Amino acid sequence: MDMKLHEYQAKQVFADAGVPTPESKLASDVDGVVAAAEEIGYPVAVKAQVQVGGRGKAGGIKLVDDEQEAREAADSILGMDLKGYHVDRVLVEEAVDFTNELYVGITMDRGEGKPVAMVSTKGGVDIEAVAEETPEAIAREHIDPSFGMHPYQARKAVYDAGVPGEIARDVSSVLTTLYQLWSDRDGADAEINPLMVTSDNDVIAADAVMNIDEDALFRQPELAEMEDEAASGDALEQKADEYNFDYVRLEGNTGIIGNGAGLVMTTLDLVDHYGGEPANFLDVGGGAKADRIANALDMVFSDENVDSVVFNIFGGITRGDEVAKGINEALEQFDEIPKPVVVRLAGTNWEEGMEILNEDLVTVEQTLEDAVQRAVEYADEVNEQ
Amino acid sequence: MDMKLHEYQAKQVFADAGVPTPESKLASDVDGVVAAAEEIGYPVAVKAQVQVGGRGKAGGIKLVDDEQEAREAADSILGMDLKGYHVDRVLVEEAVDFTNELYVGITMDRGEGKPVAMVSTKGGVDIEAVAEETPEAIAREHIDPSFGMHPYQARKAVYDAGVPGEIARDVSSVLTTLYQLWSDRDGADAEINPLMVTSDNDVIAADAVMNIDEDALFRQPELAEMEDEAASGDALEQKADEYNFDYVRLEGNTGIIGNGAGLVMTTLDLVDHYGGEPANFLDVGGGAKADRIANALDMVFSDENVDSVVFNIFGGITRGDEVAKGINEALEQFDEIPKPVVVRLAGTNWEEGMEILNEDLVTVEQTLEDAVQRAVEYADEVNEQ
Amino acid sequence: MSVLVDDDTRVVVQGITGGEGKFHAEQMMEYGTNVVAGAVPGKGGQEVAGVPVYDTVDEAVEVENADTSVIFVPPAFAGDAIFESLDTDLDLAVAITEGIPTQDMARVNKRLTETDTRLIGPNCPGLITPGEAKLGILPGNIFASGDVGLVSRSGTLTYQVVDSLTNRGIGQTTAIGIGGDPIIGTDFVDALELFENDPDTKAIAMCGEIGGEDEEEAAAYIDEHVDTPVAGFIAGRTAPPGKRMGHAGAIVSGSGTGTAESKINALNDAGVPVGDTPEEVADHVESFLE
Amino acid sequence: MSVLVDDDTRVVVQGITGGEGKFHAEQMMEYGTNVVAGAVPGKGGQEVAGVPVYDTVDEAVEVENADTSVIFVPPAFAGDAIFESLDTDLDLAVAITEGIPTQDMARVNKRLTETDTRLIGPNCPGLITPGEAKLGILPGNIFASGDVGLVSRSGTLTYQVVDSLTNRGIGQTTAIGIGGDPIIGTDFVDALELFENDPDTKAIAMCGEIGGEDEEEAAAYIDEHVDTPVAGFIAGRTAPPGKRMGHAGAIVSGSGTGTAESKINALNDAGVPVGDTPEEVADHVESFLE
Repeated sequence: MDMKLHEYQAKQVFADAGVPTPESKLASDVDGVVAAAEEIGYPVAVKAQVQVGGRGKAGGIKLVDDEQEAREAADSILGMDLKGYHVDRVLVEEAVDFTNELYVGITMDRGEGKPVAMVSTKGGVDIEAVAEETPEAIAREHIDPSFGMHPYQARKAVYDAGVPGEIARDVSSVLTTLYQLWSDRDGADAEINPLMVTSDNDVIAADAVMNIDEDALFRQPELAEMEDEAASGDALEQKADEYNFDYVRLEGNTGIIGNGAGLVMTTLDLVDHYGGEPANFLDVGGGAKADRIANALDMVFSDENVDSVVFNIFGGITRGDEVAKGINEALEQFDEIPKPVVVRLAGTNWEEGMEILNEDLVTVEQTLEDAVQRAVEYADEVNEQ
Repeated sequence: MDMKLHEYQAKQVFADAGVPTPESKLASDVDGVVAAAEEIGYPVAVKAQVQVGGRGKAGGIKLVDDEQEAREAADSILGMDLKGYHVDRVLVEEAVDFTNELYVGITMDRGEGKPVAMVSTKGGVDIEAVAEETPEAIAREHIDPSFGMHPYQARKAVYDAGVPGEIARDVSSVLTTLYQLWSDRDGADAEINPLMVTSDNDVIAADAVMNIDEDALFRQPELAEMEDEAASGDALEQKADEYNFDYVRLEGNTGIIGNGAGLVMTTLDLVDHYGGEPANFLDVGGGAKADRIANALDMVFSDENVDSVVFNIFGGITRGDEVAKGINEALEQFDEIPKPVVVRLAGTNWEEGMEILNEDLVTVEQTLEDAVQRAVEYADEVNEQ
Repeated sequence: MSVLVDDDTRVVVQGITGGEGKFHAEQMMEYGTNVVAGAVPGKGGQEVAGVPVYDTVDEAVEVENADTSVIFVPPAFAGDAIFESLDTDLDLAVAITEGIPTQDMARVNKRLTETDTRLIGPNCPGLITPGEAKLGILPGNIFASGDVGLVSRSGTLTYQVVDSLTNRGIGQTTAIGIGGDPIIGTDFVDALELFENDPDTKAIAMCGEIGGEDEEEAAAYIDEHVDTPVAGFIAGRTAPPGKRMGHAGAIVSGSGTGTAESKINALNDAGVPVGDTPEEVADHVESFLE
Repeated sequence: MSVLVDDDTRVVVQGITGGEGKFHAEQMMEYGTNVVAGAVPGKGGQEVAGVPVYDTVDEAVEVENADTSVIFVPPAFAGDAIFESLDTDLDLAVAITEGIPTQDMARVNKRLTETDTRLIGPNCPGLITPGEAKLGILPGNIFASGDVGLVSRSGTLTYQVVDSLTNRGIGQTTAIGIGGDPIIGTDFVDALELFENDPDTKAIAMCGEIGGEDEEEAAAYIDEHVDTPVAGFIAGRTAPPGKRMGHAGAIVSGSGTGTAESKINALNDAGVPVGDTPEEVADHVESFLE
């Protein structure tokens, strides 16, 4: 998983590395916005700090010319719900007068197993759309991660993209800096979109995206500290972060718990195959002990859409008896079981698990197919009521 | 060429990178030595700061236990002549109580074209002698410069050298730091000899060698500033540095000036071949103009051992007419030519050069062999007088 | 016969002094794997699970003639441990560790182009030649010796499919878990090539999942180079785009690459039947062997 | 015939807008070299010495079909320029620049193991096939077309030896200055192999110097693989240990490796006569051709 920095955090990181960024201040109330705007000087942009694309179209970014407009903008943006995310902070930023908008970015090309640098003169728009519709508008240069980015590679990407000669050197330099940053900070993606070009041919990062490889946060303590602030909007996904589960919330009503990503995905697919609708992906990982199993049940029960739960464990390093113990402990706390739970245990210690399982609390099935079908039936029954 | 840092400079660079070093202070007079010693606390070592090996044996390092000894040591070391180098500064350093002395170093293995890390438990002695007599006592690990040193490589070198397990981790960590330093600072050689091991199993760099690739000084401004202080001891070699000549002083009496290292070496060899003794190696480099030629003559005339000069130019990008002009200009300043000069011009514009040359001032020869023989004869004549 | 591992394989376990490393070293030995040494810096001279521990892999190779490494080293140090195994004279390194930083793996990926040592994983269950040896964490008891080569990006899904096969009396030559990370050593194509060249492998089961284009590349490879019949499975048909499904590599991109549909179509086009359920995969394999 | 370069060679000059680059581009063209382009970042679209300048080497290759690069880029940027040439689809790159930081060259040296592009230099005069083309800064007028392959670590020493040959009416197939730095691309062994495989090269002259062990390796190679007669020269017999004689690589180490004596003995043992003077080298070559 990647950890996404907020725009204001990413800009700070970029600015510290020497990427030119506009003057800006973070604010969390209307007076703060006005004070920041006055310090920076009108016009300014007021930008919602939430982890979601298309903020502008959704009313999360407003350009204001004076105090009254600033108050109105702050009033409407602060506290708004932006695609499910609550806005509690805005970035107040110098409005940059630009003649041109570019795109520069670094990401890992997973297919090649190498970083790739990208430059386009089609900045300021959704770059994924550009990539799909006019892939030739994005110049790409793969980087050998042992050498890092050679200066000539930055220049090559910039010239290949058709960046005008007057700014080629500055854009190359931004790209080189961005790669170094990406590499030093364990970036997953680092992007500037748009990289604005002013009438004086200066370049400036008007937006900033920086996603960090979560597996590398142990060696990025400064960025790890930013994590809480940058947490996801969904309450259940936040809870999954706390419990350290791989969890994805879906739209259906059959809750799914399993061990191992491939097996959990397969369980989802089988729910669908047998006419049900998966409510989530939840992988307890390898070697889960009883308390972790209880946490998983808590997660799924907390999802109000869930009408039944299928528990599918194929033990390798995970032991069936531990799973059974966890299920018992979790369910014994309830006077009434909130949703019907179907359990299928296989692999390591599955017989021991079966013996332990309290069949008053759960339905036991021997095969994956049977377990999924039974859970789908339960969910259907609840729906029919 | 490499630029050598003084011990006190290298230790500062090492300490800044996190290598443990003893407490120390630089002093340039007796009172300064005493003040430093008192601040650090006796016993201390008083160490001459000159660019020469074997300082200890030559009386340039003294261990002192009290103020009187400190004054005596400072008195004897400051101002002394140490193998031709004048001592004007000493490092006053905490005396480290050690149980063991190791060697760690990084250098460029020119044959392999790769950096090599070296570790030995035979520290505290001349490592070149160890390398020759018991090469197996030095563990070597080649580093791929695109990846840098992997931590496992540092450990491998340390274990291969037989470093005791209790300190293996700390020594590995010093070696990793040393490589990073060597790489970041464009090192030619970085060495700690000895790396002392205390009775508490701490490791500490009791001496420090850091030579910098002079070709990379343009990107090491902080180190470049240290250069003047670290200049060579020989007055003529200092002058060559100023003039930016490749110059080596030798013991003979036939001065040699030429263009291109291989050709100048060949000229030296021919002087020897024809019974003479070369006084120096002096390469004016490619494309030398008149003033550079004049500087070269000035260099060679400044060497009191020189009795005659052979000027051997084979023009590629160097032009014979420019050389002739420079020779004329330099010699016309003298009422009497200080030493006889034999000139041989070939290659680009050699005819033009021959026409320009003032044959009242120099002897002209057509071939390299003739020119060298004539210069050797002149030198012999002076000697016979 | 088998590919990559058999009862002659001499294994060094990197990280054998850790909880996981020790437990699985013992499990591997119990299964019959020839574990000859451990390698853990600073622990040289100890004995764990009945085998000597060395400070470096190099020493384990020199003294114990290890030819294969299995890596149970925590993610922060696993990249370095993989480099150590690749730079030593080993035939095979199997990295079990999950959660290695991606940039570390990108550097490993570069080194793989320069070395003869094969890497399996990371973030994988390892591999097993039933009845001979297992390298990694697979539960040995569900496997049986036989004619099917199995390759999978997922651990427990492999067990599911193997269980279906074994229950029908269909055994395996070798089963390889290549791992669910975006950057891995041995991929589907490499594994398919090994099985195709193994005379004892009469059928192949290949379990893929959403994300990346490895299954598409495997399909193209099968079309051109593989005569052994292959049955496929693709997990993640119901995964929404833009969401990572547990495995770091299991994600359908916003622009729609890496979908199950694309992979299933590619495999079908290469003549590979793709089961809707693990049981259906076993059905296909069974039909190949009839 | 010739090695590496002839009148079909299509040259791009990196750094053509600098003083040196422009001067020598003109000199090369005057000699007959087919210089088709320059490459200088930020100068694309200009014309220098009558050829178009491109921002990248890649563009020069694409538009002008350049297959060879000659590099006149200041030392601070030369490492990057060499990487650019090695990573582009060129047959040959010739780096004239002196004073490139050693660590930059160590990285280049690594890349050379990964690319098919051959590097000559840096810190070298280049190479010439008399009457056809010259790449670099050698004075064309002293060379003559003929039967001798010449390879040398030094520039002006090469001229000295060539002059002795040409004055006797002995011409050259190709003369290669491999450069005096400790880390270089093409070395003696590579050049000897090229000449040995060139049917028109009837004799080889090889000019080495103190420092390193390249001449010793060349001697071993000659002993085993070279039938063409070779005459040698070693500069620096009188150089004291520990002093660098101009070239970064020309140093006899304190422990006594890299001496002229060792090199001369090795060559003699391989049947290579070594001249005491450049004229004696020419004598040997002349005797080979009689």
